[in-house]
Order: sequence, then structure tokens, then C-alpha cells
Amino acid sequence: MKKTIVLGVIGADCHAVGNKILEHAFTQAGFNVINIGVLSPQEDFINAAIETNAEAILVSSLYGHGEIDCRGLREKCDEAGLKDILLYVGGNLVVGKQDWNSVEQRFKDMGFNRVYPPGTSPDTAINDLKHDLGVE
Amino acid sequence: MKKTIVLGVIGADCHAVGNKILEHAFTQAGFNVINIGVLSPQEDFINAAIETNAEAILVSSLYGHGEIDCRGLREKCDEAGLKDILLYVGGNLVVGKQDWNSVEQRFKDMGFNRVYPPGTSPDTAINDLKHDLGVE
Amino acid sequence: MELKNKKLSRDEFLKIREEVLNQWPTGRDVDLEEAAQYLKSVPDYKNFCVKLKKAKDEGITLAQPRAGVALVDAHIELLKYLQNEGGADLLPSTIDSYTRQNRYSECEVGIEESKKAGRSMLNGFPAVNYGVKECRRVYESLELPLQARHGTPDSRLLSEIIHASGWTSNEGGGISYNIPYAKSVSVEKSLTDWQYCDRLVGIYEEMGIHINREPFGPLTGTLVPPSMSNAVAIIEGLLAAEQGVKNLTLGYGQCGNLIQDVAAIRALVEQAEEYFKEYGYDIELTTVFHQWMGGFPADESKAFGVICTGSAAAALAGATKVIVKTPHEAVGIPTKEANAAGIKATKQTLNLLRGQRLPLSKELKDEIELIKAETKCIIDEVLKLGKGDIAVGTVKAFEAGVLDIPFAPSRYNAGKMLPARDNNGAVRYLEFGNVPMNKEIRDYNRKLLEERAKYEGRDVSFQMVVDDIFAVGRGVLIGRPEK
Amino acid sequence: MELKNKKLSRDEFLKIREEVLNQWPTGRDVDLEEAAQYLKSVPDYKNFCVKLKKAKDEGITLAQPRAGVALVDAHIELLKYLQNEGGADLLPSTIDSYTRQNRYSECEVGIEESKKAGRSMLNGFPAVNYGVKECRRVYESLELPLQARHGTPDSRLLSEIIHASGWTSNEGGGISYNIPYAKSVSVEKSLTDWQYCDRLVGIYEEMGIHINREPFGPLTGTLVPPSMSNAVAIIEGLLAAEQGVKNLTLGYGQCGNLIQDVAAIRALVEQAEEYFKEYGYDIELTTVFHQWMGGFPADESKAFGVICTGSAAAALAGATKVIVKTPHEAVGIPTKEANAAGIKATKQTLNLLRGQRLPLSKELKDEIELIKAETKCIIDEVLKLGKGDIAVGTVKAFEAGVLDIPFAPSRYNAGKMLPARDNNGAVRYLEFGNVPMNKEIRDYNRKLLEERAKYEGRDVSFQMVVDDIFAVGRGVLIGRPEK
Ligand code: B12
Ligand code: B12
Repeated sequence: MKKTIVLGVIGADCHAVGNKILEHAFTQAGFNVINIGVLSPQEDFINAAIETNAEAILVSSLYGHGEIDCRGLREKCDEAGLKDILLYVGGNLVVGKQDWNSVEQRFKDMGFNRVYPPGTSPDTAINDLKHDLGVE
Repeated sequence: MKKTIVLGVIGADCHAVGNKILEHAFTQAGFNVINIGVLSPQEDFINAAIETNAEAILVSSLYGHGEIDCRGLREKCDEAGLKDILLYVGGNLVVGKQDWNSVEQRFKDMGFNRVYPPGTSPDTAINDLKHDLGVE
Repeated sequence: MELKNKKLSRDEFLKIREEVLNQWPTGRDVDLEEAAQYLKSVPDYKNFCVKLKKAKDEGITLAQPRAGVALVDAHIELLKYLQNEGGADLLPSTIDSYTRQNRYSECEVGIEESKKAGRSMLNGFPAVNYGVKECRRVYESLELPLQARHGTPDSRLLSEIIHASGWTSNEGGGISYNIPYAKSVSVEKSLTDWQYCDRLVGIYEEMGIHINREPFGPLTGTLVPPSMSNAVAIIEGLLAAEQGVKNLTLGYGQCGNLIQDVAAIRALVEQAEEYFKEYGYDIELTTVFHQWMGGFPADESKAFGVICTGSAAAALAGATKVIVKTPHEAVGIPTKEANAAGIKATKQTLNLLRGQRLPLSKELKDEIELIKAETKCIIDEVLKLGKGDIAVGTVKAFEAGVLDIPFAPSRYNAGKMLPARDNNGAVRYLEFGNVPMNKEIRDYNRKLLEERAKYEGRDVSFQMVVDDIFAVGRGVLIGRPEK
Repeated sequence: MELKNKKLSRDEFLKIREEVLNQWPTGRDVDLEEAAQYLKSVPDYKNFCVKLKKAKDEGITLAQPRAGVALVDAHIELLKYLQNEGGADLLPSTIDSYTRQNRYSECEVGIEESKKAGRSMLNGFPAVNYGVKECRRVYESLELPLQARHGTPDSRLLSEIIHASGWTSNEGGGISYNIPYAKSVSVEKSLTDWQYCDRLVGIYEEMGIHINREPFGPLTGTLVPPSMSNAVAIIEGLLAAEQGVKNLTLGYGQCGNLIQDVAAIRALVEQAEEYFKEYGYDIELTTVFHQWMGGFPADESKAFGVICTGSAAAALAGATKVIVKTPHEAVGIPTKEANAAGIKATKQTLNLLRGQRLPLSKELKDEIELIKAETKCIIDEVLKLGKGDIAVGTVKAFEAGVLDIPFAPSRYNAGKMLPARDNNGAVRYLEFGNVPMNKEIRDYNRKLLEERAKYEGRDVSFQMVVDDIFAVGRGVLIGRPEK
């Protein structure tokens, strides 16, 4: 059976191209993709995940406000009963060219399971997700 | 009366454009320029200075071997009786992009009175020379 | 009030204005008369219109960066650096993304967090939150014309504040600052709100003050066929002109094929002027060429390659100004040094090519004609749908997919059209969706894409589009299959 | 032996060879037969001729850096870095300046000092001092074709050593590696010595081994009018062909006006092929475009602008390869990182423009014709002076100032011709000296310079030349007077 994932771009972020590519790539890779699109508040991710019984939430943030927008998402997931749901985040997460290790750490501390640097290829995330969900 | 200077490019260096420009600029500025041209050994500078009773020797080195080529010039001048003759050097003096202060120091230690970084405008050196020779 | 392409009366305008200035406390500080006095004191060398006109007359291409940070002093320092060290010809203030969505309270959070963190937590300058006094401080600290650059569907309050602060240009438009930047703002709403912004400029013009307006040419910046972006630019130009805008800069985002890029700028100027003439608008028209707006390579040296190729195309096209990218583009908002580096590489390229133009050849002529013919098909249909009213027509055209921007986030965009590169790298229509073109044009686009498909030994397909999206970031123009 | 443009007999060659191999101890290790065996084992992907031919057939422009340091291991590390990180398509070994003057004992000093200092004290790789064994180690460590790049009036021993080491290309020529690089070497002497180098390649060809030869196109790199450098390139091509060279890359250094640059490459190919045909030589001809060879701006971002503009011109001209400058150019020999940065910016530009050409326009056509007409005036006169022998004619032409390279250090060069830019930045003849041109051409050059003078409100004069020499380093193409 197909695994369901929720995909979207968080906050006031309108970058749509990567989102469309990710939808295409994860669908091709055999996932059932619920794409809530750009400009999505945390609540929309959570509601979509609950409604569709999703196994993972993939958050994109390209425009630099990722640090503000992503804060508290894990806690809200917990509150909503999405205990231990996989949370991935990727894109251009912070403002400016910063040391990647420190950026990764900041988002891990927020409770994300995996954090991806700018320009990550969809394949990387697909492989990771299959591994984390124990598919293939 | 016009002050005489000797101009040339030292060692196995064939860079001729800056040399022609310097000749033009120093002549315009009222100096009597003895230009020995490119590919000039130390001896040619010294002989020209003795023959013409020059007050300064302006050495160019563009191609990177300046450090090897200029060594001992001050001593040879002393030996030849050109006591305290002004020695200027300029161009791309060393191999590669190096810290300028350290380069300048190395050439000052060799006995050069003034040392110029890449791309120095002729005007800078003309002003310095007039000052050092007490003209104007 | 029903949307129509008709100049707002002063009363209509003032009525809306009351509401606009109440959207956030700083709105109350804007006084039209006082602002007009202030704007009259802007010297020529700090006026956008004057500087653009001079460049146009001299045949020079000006360089303008993007830049904006959360805190005023840091923002001034940044712009001063780009002015003095970078050698920018025109300055921007890029507005942050919360402001663009009118979420001013989130801006407050961003400002506070930035103070705490000691670095900008916002991706731009929150001008509305700062209001006229601080925005004037920015303007007064600089020696160049200043423009707001953003992506705000409803930028009425922002426009009021920045113009009152001496910023003599505003980027945007009812299509170009909605479809690529928003998800659920109707075209009708954004067109109406931008009529207000344009009318504001028109009112200043009536008071003898020259302010420049610049529709955002590149749209989603991703494989937009020139005829589609030119159609949008001309429509936004006509809408602005109706509201009394006199000084317009129409834009275009580099596609990558030199002939197509030059042709696009020439077609844009020629065709826009034809339309302005037809509708009786007297416009001082200039152009802006955007360096590659799609995904960049992360390597900084490679990024310089992209930046300079764009600068060369801008110069050879004879654009009045070029918007500059930076070596940090793929990764994040640039440091001031990286931003200045982008300007310097750009200006060196522009200076080397100053006065040089791509001479007219058969290839260039054909491409100009093709773009104009395609653009005309679109605009004709928009006018038809609007029964002669181009504002109404635009709303209907988006509903019908006649205007259709590739990869746009807006749900008011059909998203049925698909672009891809031909074998020379020019952007063509792969799927027309409902974009209305005559048979000749459709066949020609198809033929060009089939040529590429044949060369690559595969079918014309969506995979080509995906490959093309990644191509420049991976160091090439055309997304060929791996060998 | 008297200089004549006639293939050296094997006996003549071998007689000279004995003497050559005795010039320095490492010469004794060169064995022609053994070297031929070794060269036969060079795989296609490491052979210069094969790689160039493939690029030419595919219409691709390859990128090649300059690079060389004093110590073998450091040199290998450097080249590997440019290959792997920089993505170079072809590799060089730039030879140091003592070797170029055959001062091998000074090289020894340089090698020792470099070991002591822990950094290269030489501006290149002293291949002769290292000899065949070490030069083969360099070749074997790499996965790309390797070429010697230098500036050596007498490079007979160097040529013997590098070819025997599997380096399948050698840059230089009797004019181009004398006049810009030496002061007191007669043209007769350098032509004779380069006949030897060419004959060596010819002899390898007779043994079925393909080696590429590349006359040095840019000469002094400083405002050389295209017709003068094209005339020299064609003459050196003819001289090489007579000695049995089959694979030639003719070169040209960017002048800066795009139309002139593209025209120069096209004129060069067309005209060289005409001459080869006329004289019955069967040559595989390719071209090399040198990024701006004059003074560079010190600012690295600006340097990228110069580098990319050159890359764009090379691509649009359809040159087979481009020689890459680096962001350190104005200051010193680049680090490996700076060198790789130059290659990456270049390749990004080439890739974006791959397959794109400047289309034929009236302007381009006229410029091609002008360059060809000027070049013909020069070559005709050279042939006349040599009574049909182009080698003899070349010696006499330099004596007479018919061939005259601006700013050259050689006392065998007249130095009476002066170039300057016209109002579009194209390099023209300001003073013809004794360069023979018909009246039409003289008047046309003059007219173009008068146009510029008028625009600048000054007279045509030497000050223009001085201003033009500094211009690119100061960020512009044309040295206009300060306003
Ligand atoms: C195109 C573009 C735009 C277009 C977007 C059109 C649209 N609606 O989609 C326009 C012009 C409208 C635009 C606007 C803005 N942009 Co923008 N934009 C870009 C650009 C050039 C390319 C983005 C793109 O489409 N790439 C191609 C796709 C395929 O790649 P991608 O988006 O990176 O996504 C891939 C991967 O990152 C990864 N990925 C993404 N998310 C996730 C999540 C997970 C879990 C995983 C595993 C992987 C993953 O997979 C995706 C598919 O392969 C980038 C810079 C760049 N990358 O070169 C800047 C960039 C993203 N933009 C930026 C900014 C700041 C803005 C603006 C604020 C304006 C401005 N200051 O210039 C506005 C934003 C307004 C808003 N409200 O959001 C910044 C962000 C800076 C930062 N983080 O520090 C960037 C990085 C440019 C820069 N260096 O300044 N932009
Ligand atoms: C043109 C050029 C050439 C031409 C020279 C033609 C000729 N015969 O003149 C050619 C192509 C032949 C050439 C050859 C080589 N070059 Co060269 N060349 C240049 C280049 C691009 C410009 C030089 C120039 O003409 N500038 C214009 C004139 C007006 O400026 P200038 O020479 O700098 O001189 C002015 C000032 O420096 C100053 N100045 C100079 N001397 C003095 C002295 C005093 C006392 C004062 C006050 C001022 C002063 O005043 C001058 C007039 O304004 C420079 C890099 C650059 N600057 O951009 C490299 C450069 C000088 N070359 C270089 C090298 C290494 C070589 C070669 C060894 C080959 C190679 N590896 O590429 C050979 C040298 C062979 C030899 N035997 O010398 C290096 C030197 C590296 C270093 N020092 O670390 C440079 C810096 C390039 C680089 N970054 O690698 N070169």
C-alpha cells in the first residue's frame, strides 16, 4: 500500500517551483502525495496529516523566514496527536549563507528528523524517506 | 637642469608595455630618461647609471622572478661607486598574490628606497621622485 | 466597486485612501500635500525618472541590485555599501515577505528577533512598520534614486509610505505581483488594488512630481515564454497609463538564448509603444532586463558566469537597466560584499560592451516578429474577453487560461501551459493549454521542440521541462538527458 | 644554412638535432624511436588533436587554463586540481621565463630556492631541467591532453623533451614567440629554430603520430589590430605546414568589440583555409580565442566580468577552445583555487551559450571583409619582399616595418605602427608606419578614429593610445578622457 506524505511550503513563502517538482518526484517514487502548496500555515500541515493519516510531513522553506515559521511545529504535532510523525525540512532555510552545521542543528533542536541544505536533489530525500519508513 | 634617471625591466622579463608607458610619463614630467628596456641584467642598469650620471634607477619586474633578479643590486651599485643612488622598484614583484607589506619589506631589506605594488600609476612615482630629489 | 479600466476619480481614490491609511498605525503619518512638498525637494540626481531618461538618451545600461534587511541602520549601511563600494547606479529597498502578505504584526516579531539575534531574521526591509519618518531617513542617507521592490498583491499602504518618503519608483503590478507571489488573492482584487497604487503616482504627476513605475517582468522567473511576459508587461503598462502614470519601465527576465533575449526586449519596446500610441497614452518608456531569475548554481564562480552572461545580454539588447544577481544567489540572501561583487562584475561587463548592440540579422528579425505575433494573439484575446476593457479582460483571461504563467502558485492561474527549451535554448510553448495562438505559431513551436527531441533521442515530454528547470543550476542552459 | 621556406631534409634535421640535444644534460635522454613508441601509446582522450577535432565537429568550445610551478609534485597537484575541481577540458604546462631564455642554470637556482622557500619562486615549470622522465610523470598523472605553453624563441630542446614525454601539443612560432618575448633575437634565427620544432612534429606525423601545433595568436596582447595578428597567424601556419605539421590551431586575442572579435575568428578560418588550399597543404584547422590579454582590473569581481565577456565572445565566435584568465590576473600567478575559479566561470558561460553563434549581419559581414582585405595587403607584401618565399619575406617584412607589432620589446620590430580604439571599441590603425594598406583602408581607419576624436572632443593622438592601454584595467573598454 502507498505511503501518504504531506508536502507544502510554510509561512508567507510563495516559492512554487521546487514544490511542484517535489510533488512530481515523490509521486513518481510511489508515494501518495498530499500537496498543500505554498503559503501554508503550520495548522494546514497538521490538519492535512491528520485527515489523510500521513506518515511524514515534508516542509519546504525557501525564502529565509524558515527559522521563525517552523518554530513550534513539532510541539503542535504532538498536541494534535501526531506523535513521532516524521518531520523533514528543506530549502533555503535561513536568511543568508550560513554555516550549514549550525543551521542543521537549529532545526534538529526544533524536532525535525531530517534537515536538507539548499539544492538537495529529490532523490536524496526519497531514499531517506524509504529508509526511515522501512519501504524497499 | 633635467634630472637623469635609468629605467628598465630586470632579468629574463619581456613585459614591455609598462616600460614604454613609464618612459613616456617620466619624459613628459621633465626627466631625462635613459631606457635600457626589457630583459636587462643588473650590470646594464649600473653601467647606464654610471655613464649618464643618473640620480635614480627605476627597476621594473613584472613576471614574478623579481625576488631572485633584484638580489644584490644595491651591493653592486655600492661597489660600482653609485653610493646612495635612489633605487625604486615596481611591478608584479613576486610570484603570486602575496601580502603586500611582507613583499615591500623584502625589497626594502634588499636596499630599495621605494617599492610599488602592482598597477601603481606613473604619477605616484613621479611625485615621489620629485620629492626625493628635491625638485619642485 | 466594479473593476473597470478607468481612471479613478479623485473622490473614489480619497475614499479608498481613508481605509488604506488605517491598515496600520504608520499610515496615519502620510499627508499627501506634505508628501508632495517633500517630493518636490528631491534633486534630479536622486529622481528615478530623470536618471533613467538620461541613460536611455545616452544608450547606457544602468545596474541595480536587490537588497533589504530588517533593521533601519543596517539597511542604510547595506545600501551605502552598494552605492560606494559596489558602484550601483540605482538603489532598491527589497521589502520582506511578511509585509508582502500585509502581515505587519509578524514583521514586528521579525524586527524584534533581528535585534536579539544581531542579524536580519527578515528577508527584506519592513517599510510599512517603520513608516514615513524612518523611510525618509533611508532616502536621505543615500545619493542615488531609490525604489521599492517587493511582490505585494495589495501594496497600497506600502506605496503611500514609500512615495511620501522620497522613493521615486515602485515595482509591481496587479498581475505580476499577484500570480507569482500569492495563492488565493483574486486577480480582480489585485488589479483593483494596483489601480490605486498607479492612481497615487498619477496624482503626484498631476502635482508636477515624476515617479517611475515598473511592472515586474520575470513573473515566476522560470521558463516564462517571452510573449507571455511581454503580454503581461504591456497589459500592466496600459493599466498604469490609464491611472495617469507617465514614466514606465517594462521588464523582461533573461531566458538564456541571446537572440531570443535581445528580440524580447526590442519586441517589448516596439509593441508597447504601438499600444500606448493606439490608446493615446503619452509615456516615457524604458526597459529593465533581469539577469537569470531561475535556479542558480551554488558555486560562486559559476554564478559569476551566469551573472555576466545576463549582463552581456542586457547590454547587447540595449536595456535601460539590469537587475543584478549575486554569487550567493543559490544559497541565501547575499552579504553586502557578495552583493557588491555581483554589481562589480555586472558593471565591468556593461562597461566593456557599452554602446555595442546585437546587430540586426535575419535570425533576430524573425524572432522579434515571432514574439510580437504571439504577444498580439494573447492581447487580442484578452481585449475580446473584456469586450474592449483590458482590466475586465485580464480577469477573464486568467479564468480562461488565456493568460497562464508557468509554475505560478496562484489558484487563479490555470497552470495548463507548459514551456520548454528548443534545441538552441530558446523558451517555447510545449503545451499551449488555452493560450490562444494561430496554427502557424503552434506548428512552429512544436516543430522546434520536435527538433530538440530528435537531437536528444527522446519524445517531447514533461521530463524535458523538469530537466530544463534544473539545467542552469547544474551548469548548462538546456536540460539534455545524461549520456 | 640560409633561411628558406622549405621542408628540412631528415639529414639536415638530424644534424641540427645532435647539437640541440647537447644543450643541456637532459637532452641526452631523448630517443626519437623510443619516443615514437611512447607517443603511440597515448590514448585518444589524451591526444590534443583528437579532442580538438571532436570539439570542432560538435561545435563546442573547450576551456584551457594556463598553469605551471617550479616543483614537479606541486605542478602535478596543480594540474590535477584544474582537471578535477576546475573542470578544464585541456591542460597546459606553462614554462618558466628562464627556460624561455634558455638560461637553464638559473632554473636550477629557481628550483632550489623554491624547495627552500616552500613556494614556487619560478613563474612556470622548468621542463628542460626536469627532462623526459619527470615530464612523462606529469603526463601520466593526468587524464587530459597536455600542451607546453611558453614564449621561447629557441624552443628546440624543449620541444624534443615535451613531445617525447607524451605532450601532444606545443604552442609558439618563429614570430609569435620572438617579437613579444625577446629583445635581441633576430627573426631569421627564431624562424630557423621554429622550423626545427615544426619539422620534429612533421617527422612524428610521418611515423603516424598526431601532434598539434599552435602559433601564439595574441602577440603582445595589447591592442594588436586583428589583421596584423591574423597575418602573423597565417604566416606561421604556412611555415609549420611546410615542415609537415598537419594539425594546427590558429589563435586570436580578444580585442573587446564583439563584432570585431567574432569577425576576426571567422576571417582567420576562412582566409587561412584559402591559403592552405592555394599552397596545397592538407591541414586539420581549429581556432583558439584568448580572453583579454592586456592589463586586467585588480578587483576580482571585475576580473570575472572580463573573463566572462571573453568566454561569451569565444562561444559566439565558435572558437574551438578558449584560453582562460583568472581573478588574480592583475596581481600575480594565480593560486590553484583562483585558477579553477576562472575555469568554472568560463565553462558556465560557454555552457550557457553552447551552440549559439553571432548571426551574420551586415555589420559582421563588413568587418570580416575589412579584416580579410587588410590581412591580404600585409601578406601580399610579405610574399613580394620574399620573392615568393614567405620565410625570407617575413624577415624582410620586419626590417621594413611591413609586419609591425605594437609595444613589442624586440629590436627587430619597427614599432612604428600605432593602434587605438574607434568609437565602438574596435581596434584600428592610428599610425600605419610602414604597414602597407590601400588608400581605401587607410581612409576608413582614419575616419573611424576621427569619429571617436570628435565624440571625445579631442584630437586623434598618442594620448588616446595610452588611455586605451589603461582602460580595461580601470573598468572600461575605451579610454575616454575624464569628464
Ligand atoms: C525563482 C525564484 C523566485 C521566484 C519564485 C516564483 C515562484 N512563485 O515559485 C520569485 C521571483 C517570485 C521569487 C521571489 C522571492 N524570492 Co526567490 N528565488 C528564486 C530562485 C532564483 C530559484 C528558486 C527555484 O525555483 N529553484 C528551482 C527549484 C526546483 O529548486 P528549489 O526551490 O531549491 O527546491 C528544490 C530543493 O531545494 C529541494 N527542496 C526544497 N524544499 C525541500 C524540502 C524537503 C523536505 C526536501 C527534502 C527538499 C526540498 O527540492 C526542490 C526540488 O528539487 C531562488 C535562488 C536559487 N535557488 O537559485 C531564490 C530565493 C529562494 N528567493 C529568495 C528570496 C529572498 C525571495 C524574495 C523574498 C524576494 C527577494 N528578496 O528577492 C521573494 C519571496 C516572496 C515570498 N513571499 O516568498 C532567496 C531566499 C534567501 C534566503 N533563504 O536567505 C533566494 C535563495 C535567492 C537569494 N539568494 O536571495 N523568487
Ligand atoms: C600583457 C601581458 C603579457 C604580454 C607582454 C607583452 C610584452 N612584451 O609586453 C605577454 C602575453 C607576452 C606576457 C607574457 C608573460 N607574462 Co604577462 N602579463 C601581461 C599582463 C596581462 C598585462 C601587463 C601590461 O602590459 N600591463 C599594462 C601596463 C601599462 O601596466 P604594467 O605592466 O603593470 O606597468 C605599470 C605599473 O605596474 C607601473 N610599474 C611597472 N614597473 C614599475 C617600476 C616602478 C619603479 C614604478 C614606480 C612603477 C612601475 O607602471 C607601469 C605603467 O603604468 C599582466 C597582468 C596584468 N597586469 O593585468 C601579465 C603578467 C605581468 N604576466 C605574467 C606572466 C607570468 C607572464 C609569463 C611568464 C607567461 C605566463 N605565465 O602567463 C610571460 C613572461 C615571459 C617573460 N619572459 O617575461 C604574470 C606575472 C605573475 C607574477 N608576478 O606573479 C602577470 C601578472 C599575469 C598573471 N597574473 O599571471 N604577458
